[in-house]
Amino acid sequence: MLELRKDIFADERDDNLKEIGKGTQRQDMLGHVTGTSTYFDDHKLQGMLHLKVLRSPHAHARLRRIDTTEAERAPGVRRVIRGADVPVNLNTLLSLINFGKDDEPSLAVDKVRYKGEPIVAVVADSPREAYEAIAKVRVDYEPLPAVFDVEEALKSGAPVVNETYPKNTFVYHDVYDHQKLRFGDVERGFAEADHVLEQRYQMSPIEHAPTETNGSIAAPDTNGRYVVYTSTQALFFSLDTCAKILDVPSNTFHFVGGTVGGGFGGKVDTLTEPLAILGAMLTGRPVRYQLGREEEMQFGSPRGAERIFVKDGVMRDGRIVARKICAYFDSGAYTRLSSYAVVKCAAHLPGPYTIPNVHGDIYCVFTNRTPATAMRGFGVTAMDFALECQMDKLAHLVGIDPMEFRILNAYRDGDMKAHRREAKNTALIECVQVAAEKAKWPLREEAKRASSRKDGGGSRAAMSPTPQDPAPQRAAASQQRTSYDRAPPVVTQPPPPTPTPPPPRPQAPSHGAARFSSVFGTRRR
Amino acid sequence: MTKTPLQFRHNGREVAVFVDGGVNLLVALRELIGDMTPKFGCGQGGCGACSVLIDGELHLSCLTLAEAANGRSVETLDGLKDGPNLHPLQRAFMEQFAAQCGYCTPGMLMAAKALLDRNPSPTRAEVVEAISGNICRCTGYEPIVNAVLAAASGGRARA
Amino acid sequence: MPVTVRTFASTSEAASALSSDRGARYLGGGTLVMRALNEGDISISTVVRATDQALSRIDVSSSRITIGAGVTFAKILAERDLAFLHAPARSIGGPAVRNMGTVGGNLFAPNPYGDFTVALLALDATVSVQGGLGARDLPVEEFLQSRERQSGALVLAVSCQRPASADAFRYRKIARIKPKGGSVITLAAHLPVSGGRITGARIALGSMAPMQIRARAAERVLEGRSFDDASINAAAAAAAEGVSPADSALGSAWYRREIVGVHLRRLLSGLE
Amino acid sequence: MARHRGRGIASINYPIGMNLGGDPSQALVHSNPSGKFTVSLSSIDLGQGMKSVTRQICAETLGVPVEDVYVDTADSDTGPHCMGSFASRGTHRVGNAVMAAAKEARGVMMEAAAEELEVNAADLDTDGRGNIHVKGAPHRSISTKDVAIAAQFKQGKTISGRGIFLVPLSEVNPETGEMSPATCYAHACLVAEVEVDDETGEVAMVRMDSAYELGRALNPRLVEQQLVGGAWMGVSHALFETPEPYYPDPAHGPRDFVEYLMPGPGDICPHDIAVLERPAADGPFGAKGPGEMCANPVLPAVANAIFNAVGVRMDELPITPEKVLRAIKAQGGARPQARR
Repeated sequence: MLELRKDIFADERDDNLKEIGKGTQRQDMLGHVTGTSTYFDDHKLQGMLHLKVLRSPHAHARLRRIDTTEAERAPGVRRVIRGADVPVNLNTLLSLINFGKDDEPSLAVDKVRYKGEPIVAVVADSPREAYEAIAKVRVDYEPLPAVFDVEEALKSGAPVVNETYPKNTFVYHDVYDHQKLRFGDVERGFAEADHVLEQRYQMSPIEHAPTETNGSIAAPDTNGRYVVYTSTQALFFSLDTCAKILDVPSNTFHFVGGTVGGGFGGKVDTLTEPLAILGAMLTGRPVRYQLGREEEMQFGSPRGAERIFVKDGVMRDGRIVARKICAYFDSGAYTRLSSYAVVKCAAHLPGPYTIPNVHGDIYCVFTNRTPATAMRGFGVTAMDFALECQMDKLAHLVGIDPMEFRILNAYRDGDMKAHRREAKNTALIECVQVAAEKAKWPLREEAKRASSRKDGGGSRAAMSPTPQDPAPQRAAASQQRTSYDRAPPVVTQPPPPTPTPPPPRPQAPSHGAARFSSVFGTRRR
Repeated sequence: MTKTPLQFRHNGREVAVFVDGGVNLLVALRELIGDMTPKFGCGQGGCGACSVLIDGELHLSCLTLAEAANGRSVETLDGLKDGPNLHPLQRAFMEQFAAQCGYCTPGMLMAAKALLDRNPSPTRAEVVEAISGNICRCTGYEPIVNAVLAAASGGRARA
Repeated sequence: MPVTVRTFASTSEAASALSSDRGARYLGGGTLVMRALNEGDISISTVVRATDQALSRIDVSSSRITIGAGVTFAKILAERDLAFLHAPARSIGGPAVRNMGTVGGNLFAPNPYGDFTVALLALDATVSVQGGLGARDLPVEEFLQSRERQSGALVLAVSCQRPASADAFRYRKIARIKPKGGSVITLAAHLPVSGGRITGARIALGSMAPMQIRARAAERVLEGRSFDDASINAAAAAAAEGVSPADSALGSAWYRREIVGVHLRRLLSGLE
Repeated sequence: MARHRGRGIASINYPIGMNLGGDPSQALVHSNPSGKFTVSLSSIDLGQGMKSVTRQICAETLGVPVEDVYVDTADSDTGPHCMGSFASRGTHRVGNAVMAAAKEARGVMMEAAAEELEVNAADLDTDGRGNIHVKGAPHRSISTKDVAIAAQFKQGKTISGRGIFLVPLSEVNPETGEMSPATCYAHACLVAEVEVDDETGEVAMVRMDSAYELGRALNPRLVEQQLVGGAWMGVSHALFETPEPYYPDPAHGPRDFVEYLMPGPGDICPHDIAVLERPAADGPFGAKGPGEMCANPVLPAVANAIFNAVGVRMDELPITPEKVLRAIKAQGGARPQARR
């Protein structure tokens, strides 16, 4: 059941709108209930061929020899595709926004870096014939030691997963093996704190499990173009990625999609389009490449695992004075989008709270497992789990109600966030208050009167002096630069010195909340 | 490949096609008949997106050998409407906003129809049981259960 | 090479077709064989079917009931005289799978499937098998132990005695997902009581070994004792003896060992 | 044996309008000669309702009924560039692009109407029912259909508009992480109640109460879809899901929907939701994006509820019965905390 609390923040809204705010029926609902919504696989094409891939049974192995001669002679086979047939057989998704190095082949050539990595693709008249041909491909593997734990992967002497990143970590700003967040002096904060609590959190990978698996159909179109029906959740992202991998102008392709059977982040990676199009290019026929369910679950990229260490300093009165985070994102064998999530995660620290001293080190680590990718809440879901479990423990430690503990530490308009931007348009306090009301969770008057729009800024807007880490040595010249901005790397400079602020005071009870009495008083009917 | 003739009743209409050995009914319906309403979700019998009624009983078309449908009556979502008029279940799914991506909807509707055909006024528990073989990743099931219950009570109201 | 489908009127023809072709698999409800074909199992080159009505016959006329191998779980649920088998039948799949899956196929279903067979094991059922050389009956336990070698044979039917009384037979499937989930542990118990003493105790477990197995230690504990809390607790304590569960996606061996006694106790004492 | 109930909470925020990609979205809006509008996008609807929300945004901006607008997506030949549906871009990025395109189209429409009514365009307004009238003089009015016909066949104007929304790329300071990661934040607080079986470690959801602040609920029914379905996914993430049950050991990965665990229709619990609206400065009509963040508070709230119920801290996801049982045994039995 959903209730709209129009009474809250009413003075910030114009509710005098005609279409906005109405529970209008979905434009696509009639199509859904009649089964006429058209997904990529609902396109019927003459003479469709079927593409299946041979996947590595090893998590890490050198490919000594790949023999496809028997497979090429198998009945119904139109074409066997190998890495050498892929025009540009090395890519990284975020190269489209100039972030990261090409590190992943469409079809493995020299070695495989995760169990299930595609090695050879077979295009045949029927799925059965494709499966039979795949069984005839002979691959000579030399198994290599594999690493599956993010902290093991960082140790010297750990197997190198992906030669593009020889230290098994993504490289930030050409210099660091992690993304830093530095705001104030956490060590000073810990020294001041009445209690210090350090904890370890772990999230295992998570599969998107859309009811429609990843897939696409590519077909030769008139005038030398190719039409591609796809389940992608990023049409031009996929189109431009295919243009790069297949080394053709982007207007070679006509991508059609837009109606997708669930994605949740699992259909950004352009897993099937490049090989489906290449199959169509090499056979001159429509080619369908759709993942089976087991392929989707085990070899379609998941939400990557994260290991997170949180160290907090808290005062008896409940104020958190320091928060230090070290997090390891398990990217699997290739970068895909994890490098981006790391920066998003750094920006998210220390959660929706105002803490004067925050320190974050976030790593994107390579291991011999299926590459991870985006998923609903990307870069934040696991961190929120860690931070909110930690908040509960801290509240318990200092003996404060967990709701009131959050209100006490919540960020408010005008506060300075750890990524050095002012907090605006905040509403955490009101959410806690309304949730408490719904759950009949008793709050003291003081907590009920708190507001995101009051008592922020001031000392809470100050940036406490931030000690600098020792200067890093430059990364190996061989490593191409990887940063968001297309300008030269940002020169290292200490942040402008700012006066040390008095430590934040616990929120004084405020009595000017009359305007918002309705928040706590009347319920909307 | 040698093909085998296959004839059955598809949403009330006799159809005849030639199928490859070992091909399932889902492929026959989609690729040979051109009825795209049953969906491929797993090919393992785990998601229910391909659900159809065979002689009035709920079946998974992906686990049904196409030849086994010979001479039988197969109903899909494509036949649920009565001409231009939506089935009460379709109307209820719309009213309850019981679909997001819509991919599980055809199977859900057939599973719900199989229930209501036998049990026009089911309990909530019976509805939950009836759709338990169908995976929905979007809705959290609540609106779907509510829609089936609404369609059932609507049916009673009309009766 | 395409798949050949061979349909026979008689079970004996089907059986000889099966035994004469290593690439042949018998198609029951399709939940095992069709899935294998869909997923690209090219070891299956021939699909054998039989239309013999005997395969879908249920005989409840005597105290010993017989169920054709082709009988679906939906059909069992529709048979009032098989009420004692309704719980195991209902625990399998969703409605569609119950309309398709058969008693015979369930005998071949690997973990985490094969729940109905756990019930059959607790009921000391007999399996009638048609081999290339003729038909024979064997206890379900013996059938399971030799299951790999049975794949060339055709199961005709299963039969068992009705439980002594309604509450003498109990069944429960422990699953993570409700109402349809794979088995973490499946338990079935047949505990006939005569003269206040349990005689012929049978307890069967699914997902506690590579095959469905009997919990012999728990059976021994109960044999000859009165059906009370003391004996129930003793049986629960012995439940994990002799089991060899595996780690799986649904639960670890450790977890299964830890909770099998808890669930056996709850099953026998009628607790939810 | 005993089953223990407990409640736990979590409060979170979530970045909307990410600046870390520098990835814009575009939209085209045009009218046919009978005054019906088409929005051309290359953006994707994954089920979240992007087509429906942008349709309402377009209708509101044009001042026409929603029935007069149809959103066409996604076609790379007809739809202008959009990076894709991820990072909560749908409502915020695409919505803003559609709004900009609709504003431009509205401008032409009003000019064309002004020419027909022989007044100044600034003196005109739309009634949202398909008519344009002189402010304060409703009788001096013309239908959008007649305006479209006039524009097409008489005035030679195209009632159309182009829109793009770009949040400029933010630099990231390598030393301090100083950056402008997002333009606004959605907020939530959720209370979860669970029941824990101290002999098996099984956790059952009892109920959830929540408050979500989303800037503006452009369509409350679609918001409800996201929050109800998202909370279900949160429960699923908290208690059930992973393709690697023994992570970091990759063994025993699930292969089908029986082995990959997600709550069934029999595992769901009541969820009472409140939606707050504090408009974002740069959101379309103040809207933020509900789709991504809605699952996040559930995971920690469930873990905290388990602690309240039996006194064990579950710091590893998913929180399986095995992990709960091991923790209870290590603690020497359940230790229910103060009931709340």
